[in-house]
Amino acid sequence: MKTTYRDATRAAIRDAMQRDDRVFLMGEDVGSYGGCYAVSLGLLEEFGPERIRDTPLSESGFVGAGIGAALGGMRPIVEIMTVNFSLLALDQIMNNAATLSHMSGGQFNVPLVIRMTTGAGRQLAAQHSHSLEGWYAHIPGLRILTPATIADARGMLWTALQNPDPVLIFEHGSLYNQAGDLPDDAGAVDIDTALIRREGADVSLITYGGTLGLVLEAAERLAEDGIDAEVLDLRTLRPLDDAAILATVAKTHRAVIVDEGWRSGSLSAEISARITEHAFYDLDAPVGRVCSAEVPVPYARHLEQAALPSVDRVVAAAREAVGTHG
Amino acid sequence: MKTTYRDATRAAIRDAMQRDDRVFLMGEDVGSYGGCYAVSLGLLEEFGPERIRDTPLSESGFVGAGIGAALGGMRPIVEIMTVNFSLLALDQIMNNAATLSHMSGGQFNVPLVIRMTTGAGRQLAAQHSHSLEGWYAHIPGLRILTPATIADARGMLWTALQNPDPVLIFEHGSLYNQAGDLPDDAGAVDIDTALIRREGADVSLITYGGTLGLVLEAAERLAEDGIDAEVLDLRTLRPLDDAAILATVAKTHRAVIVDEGWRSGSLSAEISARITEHAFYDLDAPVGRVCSAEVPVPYARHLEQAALPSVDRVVAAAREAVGTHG
Amino acid sequence: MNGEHSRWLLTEMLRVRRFEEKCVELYSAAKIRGFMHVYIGEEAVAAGVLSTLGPDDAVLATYREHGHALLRGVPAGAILAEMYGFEQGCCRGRGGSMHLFDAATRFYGGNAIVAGGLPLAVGLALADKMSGRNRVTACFFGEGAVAEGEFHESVNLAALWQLPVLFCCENNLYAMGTAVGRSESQTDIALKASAYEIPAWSVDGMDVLAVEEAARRAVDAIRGGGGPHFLELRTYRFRAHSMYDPERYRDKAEVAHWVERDPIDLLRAALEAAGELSAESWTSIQGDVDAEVQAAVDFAEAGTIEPVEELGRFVYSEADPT
Amino acid sequence: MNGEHSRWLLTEMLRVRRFEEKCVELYSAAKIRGFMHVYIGEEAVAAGVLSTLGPDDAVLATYREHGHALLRGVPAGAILAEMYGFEQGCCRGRGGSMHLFDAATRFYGGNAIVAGGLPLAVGLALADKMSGRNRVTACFFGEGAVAEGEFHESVNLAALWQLPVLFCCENNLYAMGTAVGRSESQTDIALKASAYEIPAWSVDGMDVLAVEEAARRAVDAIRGGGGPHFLELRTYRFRAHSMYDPERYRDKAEVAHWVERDPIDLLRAALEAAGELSAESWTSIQGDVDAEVQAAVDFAEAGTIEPVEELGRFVYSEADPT
Ligand SMILES: Cc1ncc(C[n+]2csc(CCOP(=O)(O)OP(=O)(O)O)c2C)c(N)n1
Ligand SMILES: Cc1ncc(C[n+]2csc(CCOP(=O)(O)OP(=O)(O)O)c2C)c(N)n1
Ligand SMILES: [Mg+2]
Ligand SMILES: [Mg+2]
Repeated sequence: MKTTYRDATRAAIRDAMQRDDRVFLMGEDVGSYGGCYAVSLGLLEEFGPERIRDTPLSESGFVGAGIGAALGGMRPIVEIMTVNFSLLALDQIMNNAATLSHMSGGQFNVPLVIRMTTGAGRQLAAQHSHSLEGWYAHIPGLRILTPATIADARGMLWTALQNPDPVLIFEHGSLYNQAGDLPDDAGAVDIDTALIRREGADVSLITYGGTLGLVLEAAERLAEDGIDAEVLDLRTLRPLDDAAILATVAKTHRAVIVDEGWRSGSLSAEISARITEHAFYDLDAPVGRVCSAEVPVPYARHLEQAALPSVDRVVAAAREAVGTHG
Repeated sequence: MKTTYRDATRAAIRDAMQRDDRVFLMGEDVGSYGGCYAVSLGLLEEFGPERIRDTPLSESGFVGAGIGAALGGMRPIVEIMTVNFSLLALDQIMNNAATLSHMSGGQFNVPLVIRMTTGAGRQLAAQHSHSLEGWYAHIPGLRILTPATIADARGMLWTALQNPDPVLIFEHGSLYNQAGDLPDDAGAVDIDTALIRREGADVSLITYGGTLGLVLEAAERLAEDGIDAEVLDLRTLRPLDDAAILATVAKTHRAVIVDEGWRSGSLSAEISARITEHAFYDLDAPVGRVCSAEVPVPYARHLEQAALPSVDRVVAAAREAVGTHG
Repeated sequence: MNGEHSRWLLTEMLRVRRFEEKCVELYSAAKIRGFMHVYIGEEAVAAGVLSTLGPDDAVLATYREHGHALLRGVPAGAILAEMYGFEQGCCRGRGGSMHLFDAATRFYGGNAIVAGGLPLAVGLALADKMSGRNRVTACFFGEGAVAEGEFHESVNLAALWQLPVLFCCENNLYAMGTAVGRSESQTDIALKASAYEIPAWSVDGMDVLAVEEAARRAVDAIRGGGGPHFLELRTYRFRAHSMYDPERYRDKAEVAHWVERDPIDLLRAALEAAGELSAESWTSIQGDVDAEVQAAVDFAEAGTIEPVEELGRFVYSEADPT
Repeated sequence: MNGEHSRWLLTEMLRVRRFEEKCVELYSAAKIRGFMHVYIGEEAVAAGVLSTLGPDDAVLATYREHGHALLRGVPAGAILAEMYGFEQGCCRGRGGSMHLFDAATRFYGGNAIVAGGLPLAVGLALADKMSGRNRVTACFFGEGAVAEGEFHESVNLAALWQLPVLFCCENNLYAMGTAVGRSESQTDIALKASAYEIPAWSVDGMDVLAVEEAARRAVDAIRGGGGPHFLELRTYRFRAHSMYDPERYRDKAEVAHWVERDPIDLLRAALEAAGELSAESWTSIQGDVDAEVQAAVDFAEAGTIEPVEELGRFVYSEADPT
């Protein structure tokens, strides 16, 4: 079946709503507007305003209400339009959602899914373009997912809803229009493992979410030069699939991490540190990183593009890793 | 002069208020209560309620008002009682304070200082004990300071107030009672460089803020075993003083980073990644990390202590780094 | 006056009072650590409101919640053991004084973020409404919380969606050292709440019978489908904000004035005046309460710490309870 | 009716209208990218309020701020070049449509976080008050912002501290697709604002003279030390929320009804009826406005991009401007 990432995301929501009465979608303009990025288009007509619940502009309030509803036995999917707005809800996310289970000695749990759009590339400038999923991955008690493919957009949500603890799903805004095939019987997928998206022997390119596409492109480019890159899609940023990371590094002895977050303190730093800790003697070259420039994302297209990871930068970093083997 | 970290912090505020009319202190209970940790005790009487300004419980509102006042020519010192509450103000901090200069093409700047208490160790549990300074250091546009000594508590504020951009100062709650000597003429200190707090040749212990004390203690313990540790106090977490980090690693060829943040995605990861990137061939052992356990800080003393970096854990990590040299 | 019921309310308030007086003692003895906030003086609020709720209803409070937990039915021993940091505590020692939770009584905390519990209350009520359950969620918070954005967003959501929430604002006139007039441009909190188009009343929070009557009226209205209701309970804390507060911001005369309206003394006097409280009966109430407190202390003292190896437990759920 | 002044207001509104019609055209031609929100239909609000301010006052608006920037005095060319992403733009191309700033006119944005500008307005006014400067800070925001916690905290702070802020709520009945009745339990926004104990009025936001009169009254009161004031400006956006909005949430008849109250048409008709707007005069106004817009387009078209090497500039200040 031909579909898009957007439609696959919608199909996942619809499917979950049909399968479980406790599931509902709540957020700004998910209903009569049809969803800011048209993800929820048509769902209001199908499920009605109770379960496709428009909220006022109150990020902290409705995220907190999602936590409460989860405590009360529901399985809410809360949508935050854009990652930057989630900062308004961080108190609820960190101080409540992520801690209630532990603070209560395991008496309560928060089976909540929060979905939000992340990432740059559409000239939306500094207040709509950040990539904070790696930053959120710092918080114990949360699980962080970054579907990069249509199959994951279709399949991760249901698995996330089965998870007893809060799950944040970051959808990169530039993926919604991605078109591709999806088996008619596509359904839930695991959210525990990273996946090799391309096998290779010379260097491991480790990435997730919005940058998977360009990393695969870079791998093709490298292949033309005889460099055989392996591409690992992390899929879940917390907890990280250490085994998969270490396995690919053990195989290629070289790694480059590609991550749209600002470089300092990005997820790529954590992965680099873990590789150093656990595979130091396997490495033939220092772990490389391709991240975003440390600027609030600018509006002008050429500046925005210059700020973001690109095929060229990935290729260059991979070449450097391969060229410098000891 | 004998003093404490608390009194030195107060002396810094008083001095700044006396020297510059544009400086004022604003926050919850800084005035008639005398400051949550008694830092501002007595300042209301000295400077009056306009300049020692009590605010309602409105973290986003008064942090944003601080940004606005800075735009309007003042030099506000905004106090947030505890780091966890700063999550309520993250929209203002990231979406406004950190971006206004860039978004406006350099037309505006935000000379604001935000002070807050950070860290655990006082059995305040999960909603009052986190160490998020390293996490904040991810955000471009901010400068992050972590005074670990009485001299820095006394000296960093004035320099921060001279800085044209937003500066966040994290004061570890367990430091306020620290007593020690301060020269009578102590004043402003630089906020650009990391400082070697103990010279050594065998291993670099890199830390900041609340953990400096235990790292120095660990260094003494290591010395008894003939391991000569160098202790680097980062002082400023953003921007990091790369030169100082690389210099100590070039000297000792081994590094352990000690950081009270949760391990995954902590500042220690960034430092580890940078060392790998720039000093990979200098290293005789993988970079070690001693961080907090990835749990919302528990109340019970034995659990809380087990969650935090300790002298024992630092000693063990340093021994491992030294023992494994190639 | 219903003598039996009033004596029971008197007992409830006394249970909180004596329990917390013991907590203060134990804090001084360093058995309890961290931040601790007592409710002494405000007992009529929790006692009057909670008496109107059923076991299926839900309750949320703040860091000043020992009394709410106790009167909601959390065993005194489990609360005290929690403050000792022991495994037998209601949160296995992970929460401490500010973070009491109890699934059995639907007590959802204990929240040390001012106003942080309000959105949770809205969500719990939303779950009830969507599931067609006729339950009430009562949420206690101080007047200081009214200035927070989370207050505003929560009351608006509850009002818009007509959710079964009982908002209970414990107006004790101070938020730490900040008098209400310096935190709210509108100091009439009930009036302020009315601006959200929900029924809101002020009540004398030192008069447990008045509190109970108002709460009953509100709870009945909520159960009848009347949507959220708001009570401003005018009260006062007799003690410092927390164990660290030198109370520079208010004078002794003000405190003394309010102590004259001690809710326990008031009800006791009323009962005595009505001939509903004999000396023996009062002695026996005190005896029972003291015994409960002593049993709690004994329970806590016998507690044990959780093995340190279990530190990482409960960060994530151990089993999916679905 | 003061003919000259009214003709000037008419011109001001027309400047915004024509400028934005051009923006829409240029957006379709992909000269402008990202999110763009036009103010068409709401021009009377910015025109009426801004005419009452002086050069020392400060202005803040939202992502729907082309009109505010233009009428505040930011050159049309600099605004348009900004939307082209050019170095000649008022923010060197870093901000785009949603983030216009201009130091020369004290225009503090442009803010794409709903309600995010309100705390800044409070702070700017605080700086004025503490410095003894008699200035006003006008802050524009939509009715959707009223539900945000930042609104609540900001209005309370301004009221408590009696700061010289003019809150201008542009109530155009929708926040994206959300009608005000589904976002506010109290849909009378002025009444809601009154709950903060500040003077608040509703004004017909399609009548620029009414807006101006109300704003003048408020600004005079603020300058006289009367503290913050609040205006609810009842208006309507004729176009979609942004360039991506298929407008499923409102029907054409409603839009048509409001278009009949087009603020430009209304004033033009009134002027004509009063014999204050001759055909030539109207033609000449249009000519001037069109010329300004064309000049802006020419300016923008001639723009250049900032060298990519400068990407990292302005994240931190280049020199301390103290
Ligand atoms: C968001 C947040 N800000 C600040 C604090 C610190 N703090 C704890 S209690 C308190 C005062 C709260 O006053 P109120 O809401 O009136 O409740 P009361 O203590 O009087 O019962 C403050 C400022 C906090 N816990 N959370
Ligand atoms: C905090 C935040 N949440 C959500 C959005 C997305 N968003 C942009 S405009 C808008 C509607 C705002 O409506 P209103 O305040 O009435 O202003 P209007 O667009 O009608 O002028 C929304 C939901 C945002 N920009 N910021
Ligand atoms: Mg209070
Ligand atoms: Mg609107």
